[in-house]
Amino acid sequence: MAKGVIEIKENRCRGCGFCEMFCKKGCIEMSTRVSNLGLPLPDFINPDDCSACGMCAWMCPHTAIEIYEYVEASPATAL
Amino acid sequence: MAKGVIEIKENRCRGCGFCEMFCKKGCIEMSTRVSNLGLPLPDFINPDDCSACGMCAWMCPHTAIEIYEYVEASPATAL
Amino acid sequence: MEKKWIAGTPRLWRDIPVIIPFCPGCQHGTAVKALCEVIDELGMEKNSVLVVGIGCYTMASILVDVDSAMIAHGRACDIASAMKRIVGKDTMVITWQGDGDALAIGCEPTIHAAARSEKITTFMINNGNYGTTGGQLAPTTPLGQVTTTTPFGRNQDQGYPIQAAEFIGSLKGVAYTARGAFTSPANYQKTKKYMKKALEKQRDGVGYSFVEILSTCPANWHMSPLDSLKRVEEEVIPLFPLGEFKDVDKIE
Amino acid sequence: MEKKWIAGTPRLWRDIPVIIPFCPGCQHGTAVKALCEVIDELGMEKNSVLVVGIGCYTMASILVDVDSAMIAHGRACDIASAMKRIVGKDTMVITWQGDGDALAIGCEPTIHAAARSEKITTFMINNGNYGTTGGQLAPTTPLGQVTTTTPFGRNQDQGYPIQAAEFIGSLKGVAYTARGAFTSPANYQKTKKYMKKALEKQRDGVGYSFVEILSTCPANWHMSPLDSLKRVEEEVIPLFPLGEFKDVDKIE
Amino acid sequence: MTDRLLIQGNEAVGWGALNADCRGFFGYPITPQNEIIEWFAREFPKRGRAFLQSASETGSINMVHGGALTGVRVMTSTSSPGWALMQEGMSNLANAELPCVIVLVQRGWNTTRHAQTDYTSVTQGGGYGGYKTIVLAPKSAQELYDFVQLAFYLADKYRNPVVVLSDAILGQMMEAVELRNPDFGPLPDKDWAITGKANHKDGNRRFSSIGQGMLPTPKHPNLCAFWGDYKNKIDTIKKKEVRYETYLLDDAELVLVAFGYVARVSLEALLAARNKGLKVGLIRPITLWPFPSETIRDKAKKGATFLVVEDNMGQMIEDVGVAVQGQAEIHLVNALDRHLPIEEGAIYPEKVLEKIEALIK
Amino acid sequence: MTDRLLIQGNEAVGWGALNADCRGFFGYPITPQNEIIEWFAREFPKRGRAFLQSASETGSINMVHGGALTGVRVMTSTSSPGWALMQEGMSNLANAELPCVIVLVQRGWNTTRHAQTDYTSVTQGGGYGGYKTIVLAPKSAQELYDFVQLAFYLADKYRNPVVVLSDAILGQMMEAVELRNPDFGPLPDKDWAITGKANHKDGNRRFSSIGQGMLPTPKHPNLCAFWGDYKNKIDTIKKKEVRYETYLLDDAELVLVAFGYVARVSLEALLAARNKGLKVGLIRPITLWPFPSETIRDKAKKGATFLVVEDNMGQMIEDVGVAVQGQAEIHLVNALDRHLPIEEGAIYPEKVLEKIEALIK
Amino acid sequence: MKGEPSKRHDVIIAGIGGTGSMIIGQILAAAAVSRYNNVLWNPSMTTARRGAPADCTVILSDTEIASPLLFSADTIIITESSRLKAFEGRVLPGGMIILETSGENEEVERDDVRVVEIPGVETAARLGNALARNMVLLGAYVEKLAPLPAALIEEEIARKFPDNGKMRELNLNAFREGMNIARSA
Amino acid sequence: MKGEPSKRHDVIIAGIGGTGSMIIGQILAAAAVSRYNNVLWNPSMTTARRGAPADCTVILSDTEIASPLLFSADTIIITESSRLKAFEGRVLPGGMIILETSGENEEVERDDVRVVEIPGVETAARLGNALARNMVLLGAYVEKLAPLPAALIEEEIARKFPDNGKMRELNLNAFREGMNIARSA
Ligand SMILES: Cc1ncc(C[n+]2csc(CCOP(=O)(O)OP(=O)(O)O)c2C)c(N)n1
Ligand SMILES: Cc1ncc(C[n+]2csc(CCOP(=O)(O)OP(=O)(O)O)c2C)c(N)n1
Ligand code: SF4
Ligand code: SF4
Ligand code: SF4
Ligand code: SF4
Ligand code: SF4
Ligand code: SF4
Ligand SMILES: [Mg+2]
Ligand SMILES: [Mg+2]
Repeated sequence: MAKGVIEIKENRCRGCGFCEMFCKKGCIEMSTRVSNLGLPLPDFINPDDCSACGMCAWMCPHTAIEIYEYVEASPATAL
Repeated sequence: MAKGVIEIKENRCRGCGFCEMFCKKGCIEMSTRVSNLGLPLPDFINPDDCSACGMCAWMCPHTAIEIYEYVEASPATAL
Repeated sequence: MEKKWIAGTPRLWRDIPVIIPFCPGCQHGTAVKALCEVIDELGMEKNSVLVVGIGCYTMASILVDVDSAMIAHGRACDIASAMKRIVGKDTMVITWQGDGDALAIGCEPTIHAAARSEKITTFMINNGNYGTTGGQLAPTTPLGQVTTTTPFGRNQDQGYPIQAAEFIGSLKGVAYTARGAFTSPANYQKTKKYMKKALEKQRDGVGYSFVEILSTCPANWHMSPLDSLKRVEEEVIPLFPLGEFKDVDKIE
Repeated sequence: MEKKWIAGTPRLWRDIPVIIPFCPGCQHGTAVKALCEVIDELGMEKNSVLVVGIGCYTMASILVDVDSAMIAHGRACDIASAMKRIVGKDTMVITWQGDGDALAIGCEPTIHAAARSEKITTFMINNGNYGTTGGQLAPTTPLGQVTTTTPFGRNQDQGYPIQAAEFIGSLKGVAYTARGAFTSPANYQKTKKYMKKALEKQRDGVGYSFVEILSTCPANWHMSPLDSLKRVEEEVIPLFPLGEFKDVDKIE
Repeated sequence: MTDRLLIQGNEAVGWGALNADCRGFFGYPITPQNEIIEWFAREFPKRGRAFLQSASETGSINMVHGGALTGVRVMTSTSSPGWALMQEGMSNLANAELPCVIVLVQRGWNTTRHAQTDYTSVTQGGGYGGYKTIVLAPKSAQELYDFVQLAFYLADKYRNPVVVLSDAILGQMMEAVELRNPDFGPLPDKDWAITGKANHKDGNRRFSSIGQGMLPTPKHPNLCAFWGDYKNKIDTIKKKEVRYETYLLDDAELVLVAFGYVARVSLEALLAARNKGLKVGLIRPITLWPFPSETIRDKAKKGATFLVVEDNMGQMIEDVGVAVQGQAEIHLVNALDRHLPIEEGAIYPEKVLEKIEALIK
Repeated sequence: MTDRLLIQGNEAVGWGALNADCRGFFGYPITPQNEIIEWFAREFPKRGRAFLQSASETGSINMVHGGALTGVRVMTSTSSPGWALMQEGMSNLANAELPCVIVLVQRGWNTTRHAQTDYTSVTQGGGYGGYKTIVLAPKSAQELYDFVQLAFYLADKYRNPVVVLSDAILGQMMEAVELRNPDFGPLPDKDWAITGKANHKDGNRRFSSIGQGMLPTPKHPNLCAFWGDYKNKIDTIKKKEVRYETYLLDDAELVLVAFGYVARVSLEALLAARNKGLKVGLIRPITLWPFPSETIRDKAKKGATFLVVEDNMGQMIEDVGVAVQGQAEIHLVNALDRHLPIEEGAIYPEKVLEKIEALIK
Repeated sequence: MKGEPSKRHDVIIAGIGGTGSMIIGQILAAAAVSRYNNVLWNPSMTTARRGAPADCTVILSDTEIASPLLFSADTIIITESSRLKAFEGRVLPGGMIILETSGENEEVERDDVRVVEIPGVETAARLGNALARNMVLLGAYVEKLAPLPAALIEEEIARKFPDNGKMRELNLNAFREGMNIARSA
Repeated sequence: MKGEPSKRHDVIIAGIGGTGSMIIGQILAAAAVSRYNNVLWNPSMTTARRGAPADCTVILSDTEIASPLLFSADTIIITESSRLKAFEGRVLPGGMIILETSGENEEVERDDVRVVEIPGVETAARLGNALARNMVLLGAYVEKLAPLPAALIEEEIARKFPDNGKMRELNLNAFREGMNIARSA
């Protein structure tokens, strides 16, 4: 099961393809979709393999990726 | 006998004393005479020992010394 | 299950209303991101001042959530030196410059800040040309590279590139120099380590610190983003090796 | 017996109608004399151009019997670079500068001429201060030295002196650097040899050549001429060692 | 027939310089003049002429100094911040009486977009010592081509730097340019060049100095000799080198005064106004220094009103004020009259026409 | 009672700055202002204030930029060539609206001796973008002391650089100076200072820019907003900050106009002329920009003739020309009227008197 | 052809980001040099490097061209429909708007101008590459206004794109297809 | 003493090279600060560094001092006789020239001024060091013109030269000896 999930902010993405290149799990692929600026957009094609390792976000030059890890829901701190 | 002779141009001399210091033959001595600018003047006190080695002129920062070597008079090139 | 944020836009990266004009694959953004993270990780957000030169990276002056000034092309080290001497040791003064900015028109300010052992830090993004003005020869352009002012490739007639980290490191007043790159996640982390160390040298009052960061300029290299990255890896790093070149804890 | 001239005022030293304002024991005169001799011995009188910066040595621009220009403080290497590229390889272009002129305000021109491997030669007279303006801190002033802008002695707060011959020699475009002095007749001859070699590197089109010449400034050191000379010998040379630091016959 | 090329104003500078036998170009990148330095990088080395990229504009102007010392024609180009960095060098070149040409492609203070905000700095002479330079203000790519050549001629004639004042619009736009060959007449020998004694007829050394009058020379035995000579030169230029163009001045009740691209915007407005029967004329200074004060004063004495149009906050209007000597009303269309208040906003002919109509009612 | 010291004009600058709570001085050696930088080197470090010798005047002005960014009072001093090198920095400081003080100890073009050859450059604003600065022209060591303090006040008031224009004579001569404490009134907070978020009440970041209007800020959402504001500032200064001194103006038929040390030379001549019964007056501009045009114009309208006395080839005379608007005759005593044509030659009161007598006959 | 009375043509081309709209303006101007006494191309770019608005003005005229800056023109070519609103008001009454139809679906509100809608992106993509989209609009312009014989434009396109490169063919085709579409639009 | 009517004193000191003549001018001016409302010392040095002409002007006055530059003065002190010819014409009629007698033997040609000849070099050498030569001339000036009580000058000399140094004694002696000589000159 997926350890995490990424969010690609398409308004910031410039289609460089670094995320695809540096995801060792093959979770990201450049698509044929284009952004407002006419640049190719990546797709998160393989969510199940995502380890939330951070690499794609580290390498994205346009701060277009946010990465989240799935964690146990913390019980509401009642009191 | 003197191998050479030096000429001290007193209008250029600034009394630094480098000539005295660097003449290994002791031919030059700073005197009590002063130049127009009120600076001490060197004396060529020991002409006989001068070897025309050039040192005093090399070291004079004010181009105030000319050195001449005594050479055989060249016979007038008659023809 | 809940979602916990792991990585992405750094906390100190400001959400600004103007378009960030970095070209696709340009690593100026990566560098700014690293800077945000480093300042945050060192807890220096409130006592840092960013002095930003003129180049494509000038945007950094409004992107990073610390006090910041956009100043004359090339004079960041003059300005930072004066600031540091007034704000004192508890405020980190950082210059953010390009290779053209820091080494060409900025030659005198940079070298003299280094010689004077100013307690400031310079981060210099080296993309081997003047990106902003359309890709002209820079003091770092490798031999052979085509730029708009070396249209037939740089040859010896325009001299040789300056290796800033080594050259500046040779001055006694310098506490630290290093060269990093963003060609891989590992390098990204290593470069951040250099940047941190440089700031620590300033914090500890050791002397001038300088980190050169190799970066891409796909637009002016006329290459795709991926090819640019490959060029840095295969052509630039061999000429401008990564690593630390000076690292002292006390000068003298 | 006849008298044959052996040494003294060099042939290329012009007899000018104005007072030569070098202070007693100042070796600027010695340096100019050496220059006259070197140009003469190399037979370069008719094809040399002297570019003279602003300092006590500015007089050199009217003392030496070659074409010459008195130009802006610090910019000799910019000017010489352009001249050389126009007059071509058969004309020697020489800059005559001080430590303040060549390294402070002249930092960018000097370092970039060196990096660009300009086929020009710089002679820099290092007297550890700004003589002309009354003895202020220079980029070469040793730690501890009192100057009018370090009235309590230079301390680390103003950084560290730049060792020009070594620093500039580390740039790839440089063919030759050396440091000489005039503390003895032997050094006088050795310094002349360095100067000659530097000009030969230019003549042979190898690259930028640079000779630093240690000199006295009795007036601003507040010392007698003899004490000044002793100071160069005992205090300056240990910090600025004499010798050749770069000597290549072909770059690359 | 001469060639006709569609080229940018910035490129026209290069072709003009080539045709004027310029032998050296020294420059540093800056928008909006990069096409100039890039033109020289491309075209000069292959023709055996010197092109050198400096490390800063201070470097450029001093390289120009070096090139000028050798007696050949040399030049640089830059934009506003770079012009500011050249001020010491400009003063030195003027003092040393070295001819050269500087093309200043103005930008709007510190934006990269168009404006005419350096008018005062170029016409008054910044720097130090009170130097002056002829300032030529072209209005088209053709004139950029022509005026660069004229500038070289005037520089040589007076042994003084000459500035060609362009801007982002003139530099970036393309127009068809005829590569014609103007002949300005003969010039004196450059016997003063610093190139080594071997190159002088008399075999004697030459000396050039940025502090003329300090060290006595035959030409300038003392300081006042130099200052006096320099003043005479300036006075001669003021008398002889005023250049301007006029449109429909004779019957004009309202006279527009504008230079550079703005003169063309104003001309468009003038034509529209004339179509409406409004008696509008135009004086376009070609030399901004020396300024065509007399022409303006003459018209002022005849009772005309003036409308100065300039893409700055009002700089040339001061010179127009000096010219009219209080004898005419002067109004202004300035950079705030842009249709949009942003960088790329512009003063359109419509705006000028609006002001014209408000003034002649 | 306040202290009274016999000090050089250059030293008076230091004492004035100290009293104005200047916190940083950045400078580069150049004659004839070396005593200023040396004063700060001696007096500032021991008081915990910043003194830093730059590597050039370009460096100095940018260090001033850095110091000004922190919100404290900072300054530099230089002489003519150095002033020229500061032109880009001046423009940037004006654009970024950073207060600071520049003391310009003029020398004669490129000699080290006295003159007033930088008048036009300082009053018109060289550099780029059309910046302007208030220029204060002291006439004595006392006024150097006083005006440096006034300059800091005006700089803070308008967030704009202010120039104090001295020269080799004012700088080198010694006079008794009273170390008095002027009070100019309150000033706004420097809430814009760039010192780190920890130092701001609201904890928010501050941003300073040399390209105001390019990146939108609340104060200047676009370019014209900034340009308009800057123009308003300049107009306000023109209206409010004109300063001058007059002597015996009321009945004067001939009015001398002179500034700086030359105003004192002229005053001496005036007194001698009055002794001979000649009706001579004097207007001494204290602010060279803004220039006291109205006072001059008023007098022109009353039919007076003007004699401008300046130690250059004639620069202020242009401003007097603008002021009188063709309504009065203007004559000139200039640097060529030195008793000897050499560097240290000077315009003596006798020379001015001679011209006065030639004009009133 | 010189000497014959010739209409003056003013056109503004408004697009986004970089060179697309700039280049068709330059091609139009260059092709007209031999035909008109005066030809002018004037760009307007903001400082932002990529993806920002970029417009240019082309003027072809036998009489002297006064202002290089035009607020209003006979014809406006909108290569990015998002720019329509900024330029709609700048067409002279009786003038023409040539409008790229892909993208935002803004409508022309004025009724005193002719509107020619051209699916440039679609057409160019169909021909092989959307990059040639602006050439389609240029074709439409030349067809509708006829400032020049199409052959001159085709020569200029051939000059601009490398020999035997497929870009030359693509662009020529796009230009011709633009003319075709306009003929029936 | 302030408030009493007080004569204005103008003196030019003309010498050579460096600081000798400059320093006596400064001492005179400094000593006068407590005595006069206005005091001015103005140097004139050429660019040449050493051995070049160097003059200064001192003005002591209770009324405002207008020009800091004087062409002519009441008194001129010539510390190097080679400068006499350059300055002789600048003494006001009825004024005084105080003339160092060592060196070139130029004579004063004017007959409308008083001339006081002082062997400064000789005297100072006799007292121990020719360096104090100018102090002798200062003494002569103070004796002849009495612009100030000698005690004020002596205080200033003491301030200027280091405690217990022999330079202080030497200079004080030279100053006093100058007064002595002048009394009988
Ligand atoms: C005084 C001055 N000269 C020139 C420029 C134009 N200019 C702006 S950025 C730049 C070069 C930037 O190169 P670099 O620092 O390497 O930054 P990059 O854009 O490559 O990241 C130049 C020359 C300027 N703004 N100011
Ligand atoms: C632009 C400029 N700034 C400052 C000066 C003043 N200046 C003249 S010479 C000099 C320093 C000279 O020092 P250096 O080159 O070491 O020569 P030195 O006199 O010591 O031999 C300076 C600062 C100047 N002439 N021009
Ligand atoms: S977080 Fe890691 S695994 Fe997940 S998409 Fe990014 S690079 Fe791939
Ligand atoms: S790395 Fe970032 S900018 Fe590049 S394609 Fe991926 S999401 Fe887009
Ligand atoms: S030439 Fe030699 S021996 Fe003769 S005086 Fe000079 S140093 Fe002495
Ligand atoms: S070395 Fe020269 S200047 Fe020095 S004392 Fe000897 S002769 Fe005179
Ligand atoms: S031009 Fe180069 S450096 Fe500038 S934003 Fe584009 S890719 Fe980056
Ligand atoms: S001041 Fe120093 S460098 Fe200058 S001439 Fe005198 S001793 Fe030589
Ligand atoms: Mg770069
Ligand atoms: Mg020195």
